[in-house]
This record gives sequence, C-alpha cells and structure tokens, in this order.
Amino acid sequence: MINALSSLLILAGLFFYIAGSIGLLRLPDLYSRLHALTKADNLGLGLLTAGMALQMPNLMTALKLVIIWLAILVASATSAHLIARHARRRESRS
Amino acid sequence: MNSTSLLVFDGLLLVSIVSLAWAALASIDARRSVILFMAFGLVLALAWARLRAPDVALAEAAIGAGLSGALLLAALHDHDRTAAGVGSSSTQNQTSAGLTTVIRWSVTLLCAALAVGLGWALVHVFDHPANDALARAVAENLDLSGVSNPVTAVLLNFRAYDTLLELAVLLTAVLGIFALGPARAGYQPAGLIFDGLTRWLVPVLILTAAYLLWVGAHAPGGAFQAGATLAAAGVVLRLAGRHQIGLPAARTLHIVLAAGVGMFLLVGFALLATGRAFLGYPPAWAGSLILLIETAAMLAIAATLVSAFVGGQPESVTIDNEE
Amino acid sequence: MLTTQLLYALSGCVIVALGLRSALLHSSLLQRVLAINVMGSGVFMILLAVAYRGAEVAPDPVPHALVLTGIVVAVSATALALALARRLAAEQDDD
Amino acid sequence: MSELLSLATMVLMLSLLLGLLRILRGPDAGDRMLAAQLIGTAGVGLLMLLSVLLDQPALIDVALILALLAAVAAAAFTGQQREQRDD
Repeated sequence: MINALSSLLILAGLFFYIAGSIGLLRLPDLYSRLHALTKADNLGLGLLTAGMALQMPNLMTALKLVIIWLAILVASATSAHLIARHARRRESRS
Repeated sequence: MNSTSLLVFDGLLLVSIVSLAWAALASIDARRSVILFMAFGLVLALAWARLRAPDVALAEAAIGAGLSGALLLAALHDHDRTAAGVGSSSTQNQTSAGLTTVIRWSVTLLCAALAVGLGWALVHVFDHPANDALARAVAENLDLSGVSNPVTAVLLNFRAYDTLLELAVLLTAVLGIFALGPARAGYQPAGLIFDGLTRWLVPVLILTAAYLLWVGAHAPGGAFQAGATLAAAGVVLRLAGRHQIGLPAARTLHIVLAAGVGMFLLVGFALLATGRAFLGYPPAWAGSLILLIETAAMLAIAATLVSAFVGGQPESVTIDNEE
Repeated sequence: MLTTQLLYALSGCVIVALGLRSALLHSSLLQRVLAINVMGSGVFMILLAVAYRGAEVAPDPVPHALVLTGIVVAVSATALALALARRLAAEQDDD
Repeated sequence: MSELLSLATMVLMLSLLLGLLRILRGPDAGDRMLAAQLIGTAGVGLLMLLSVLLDQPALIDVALILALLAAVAAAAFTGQQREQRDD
C-alpha cells in the first residue's frame, strides 16, 4: 500500500520535472520560462521528495527530506522573483 | 541499479561535465563563464557522489556550487566597473594576430599531448591491481584514531600535520587579501522577499554546520564542510546588505582567523609537554581532542571564507584599528 | 580494470587539458583564474577515480582527504588571486 | 521499487540535460541563471535517488546543502553593489 502510494508520487513528480524542463527549453521568453521552471522545482521535486520520504528507514531522514523540499520551495520562489526583477530592471534601463 | 543503466548514467554525467567545462572556458563573456562554472560545480558534486566520495561531494556542494560562485560574481561586479575604463588588451592582440594563431595552436597541441600522456599513464596504472597499502593502514588503525569516519581520521589524526599546514595556508591567503586593500563596498539592502529568506536560512545554515561538525566523527562531514556551510550563512547576510553582522569585529575576527592554527599548535604542544609526540593523541582522548580542533578549525575556515568574499578588511575593522 | 574508473579518469584528463589551455591563452584575468579552477577539478576527478574500488566496495579514503583539502585551498587561492586582480585594476585606473 | 528509482534517475538525468541545453543556448544571463537553477533541482533529486540506489545515506546531506544554497547563486547574481549608481 505504502509502496504503491510512493510509486505514484514519484511518477507524478517525474512528470512535472519533464514538463518543467521541456517548458524551460521550448517557451519563447524569460518570463514564461520562469513560470515553467518553478513548476518543476515546486511540484516535481515536492512530489518526488514525498514519494522518497515514505521509503526512508527512519524519521530523521524523512525529516531531512521535508527540509530539502521546503528549502527548494522558498529558494525557487525567491530566485524566480530576483531574476524577474533583475531582467525587468535591465529592460527599463535600455 | 544494474550496470548498464549505471554506465549510461556515467556517460551522460561526464558528457555534461566536459561540455560545461568547455563552454565555461570557450566563452569570451566573463558573466557567461561564471554562470557556467557554477553549473559545472553543481554537476561535479553529483560525480563525487557517484564515485562514493560523499565527504568531497558535501564540500563541493557548499563551495563549488555556492561560495566560489558568489565570490566570482562579486569579482565580476569589479570587473564590469573597471573594464569600461581600462583600455582592453584586445587591441594588442590584433596587431600580432599571426603570431597569436601560432601560439594558440602550439599551446592547444601541447595540452592535447598532455591529456593523451596522462590518460595513457592512467590506463597503465589501472591495468595493475590497486595498491591498497595506505587504505589498509587506515583501516587497521581506525579503532585507535578516535573517530570512525576514515576521511576524518586521515585529516585530523594520521595526517594532522598536513591539515595544520593547510590551515596555515588559509591564514596566509586571508592575510594577503587584507594586505591588498579595503573591502568591497558590499550590497544594497535586500528587498522584502530575500530578506525574509535570510531570516530563516541563516539559522538553518548555522544548525546544519553544527550537525556536519558533529556527524563528521562517524559519517561524512567534518570541519571543512561545516566551515563552508557556516561561511555560506555569512555570505547570505552580506548579500542581504547586512554588513554589521556575519563577521565579528576587529580583534575577535583576528583571533577567530588564527583559531584553527592556534588550537592545533596548543594541542600539539600540550601533548609534547606530557611526553607524547607532537599531535600524537592518546587513543582514549583522541575523539575529544579531534572535536576540539575541528570546532576551532570550522570557525577559522568560515571566517576565512567570509573575509575572502568580502575581499578585504571589513569596514568595522578599519575603524577599530585607528590607534 | 573498472570501466567506471577509466571513464572518470580519462574525463579528468580532458578537463585538465581544457583548463590548462585556457589558463595559458585567455586574456581576461578573471577567466584565467576560472580556468585554473577547472583544471583543479580535473585533477580532483582523476584522484577520486583512482580511489574508486567499485560500487559495493569502500573506496580508498586517503585521496578523498587530499581532494577535500584541495577544494578548500583552491577556493582561498582563488579569492587571493581575485583580490590581486582587483588591486591591479585599481592601479591601472590611477594611471 | 529499484526499477522505478532507476527509471527516475534516468528521467532526472534527461531533465538535467535539457537544462544543460538551455544554459549553453542562453541567450541572456537571466536564462542561464534559470537553467542553472533547474540543474540544481535535478541534482537534488538525483542525489536523493543515488542515496538509496548506491546505499549512501550521507548523500541526503549533500542534497540538503545544495537545496539550502540554491538561492545564494541567484542572490549573488542579482545583488546590487553599493556605490553603483542605481537609476
């Protein structure tokens, strides 16, 4: 039961990773690519982490996985914001 | 993972590493080079993980993918500022274009020859069974070293002299940086969002550093990885425009910078005084002595790396020194 | 002979050569420093490949310790080199 | 389960390679920064998978460090140094 749930979560995570990466490669401009990337970051890694956490032997490791996910969540939001602001500043300057 | 898929994994990983190195070096645009170099560091951490070197992967993740990127980007800001004023060397290059082409090709050929020679030597080395004398010596004496992580045992016990000298090298480097001039101006205060990130990231980094220091006795981790993680906390604070915190003030900073070498020497001479060899720990005490030295070394490494990022004596220090 | 060992070691050789070539040929100081760092990473890769003993066997810890110190020394040498480059640029600015 | 994790490793490697293409292609420094971010996220995922597949629990710690420092590069990239004129 737990194994099935874990597999399902990992597969869903992989889907978002691929969707995000293809988006990063195919979408036409920086801002839409930014959007694609944050999906891969938040959902792809989030679901993968959840799936992996179910398989971890002890609570400490599962807890570390949760911290990893939270860190990436905040980091991706922050850097998306920083990069978008940076790009906009440069546009308005030129 | 079966061996075929592992082989495919290795191949893809190495292709990305070599192409990132190539692209980082081939670019004329320094900004592009630096970003590609940071990605190169990220992928290298994966390679070290794959080669069963988690201790090295930890250091690479903290330094290669984090600190040296921040360091190079800060240098890039200086670079941008001066490049406009100074006449670039490209004009010189054009006058002697013919000669440059010859030099370029001969250097390229020499480097290619070096790679082939090195590769040929390594193929021959791998043909013979590996010489495990050192690895066996480490494994046999591990019980007496005071720690159960072999890498920590080598660094802090069996080859403690080397680590002492390495800390001296770090100290020399930071003194050189201080001697070369004032610190960089620092960063403008961060916006709301990055400031919010700093507020929880810095404490988490400090906790992680403490965890890595403690875990280094029996699992991958130790003073270097912990010091680099702690330094990352200081760099984050600088990036968020907080100049007052992140590094201690003048005299304390100098003491902390020297703490690694100092603690090593203190322990070494104390052992000499009790009739043992310099840094020849008694097995019963080895674990505690190593932790003591590692704590001092962690603080010294962190202070060194943050000072290196700052690029000189921090402002508060120069004010204090007016005597 | 392990294929993994050979693959990583030979890639290390290629990276060393790439780094050395750029360190000698680049005109920008910043990129020369970067090239030396790339070269160092190639050396680290060779050392870790030599230490590797297969997927199930514990590797030789001595090269690991060497590489670990190497990484930390490399970053502080890089910082010193960058500080030197900055001072050099400032001196040229004054002229 | 191990087959699924092997598959996941390959998929994340593919994701990393797509990021590699974007970082090589650019065109802007911002795009490269984004691609570096994707490579980092794929790297964190790969480290978690390798940790189980190669039976190296410490690789979780490596993933943790990478995750914690993920925002540092972007902050260093976009940070404005002080005396620069800001208009």
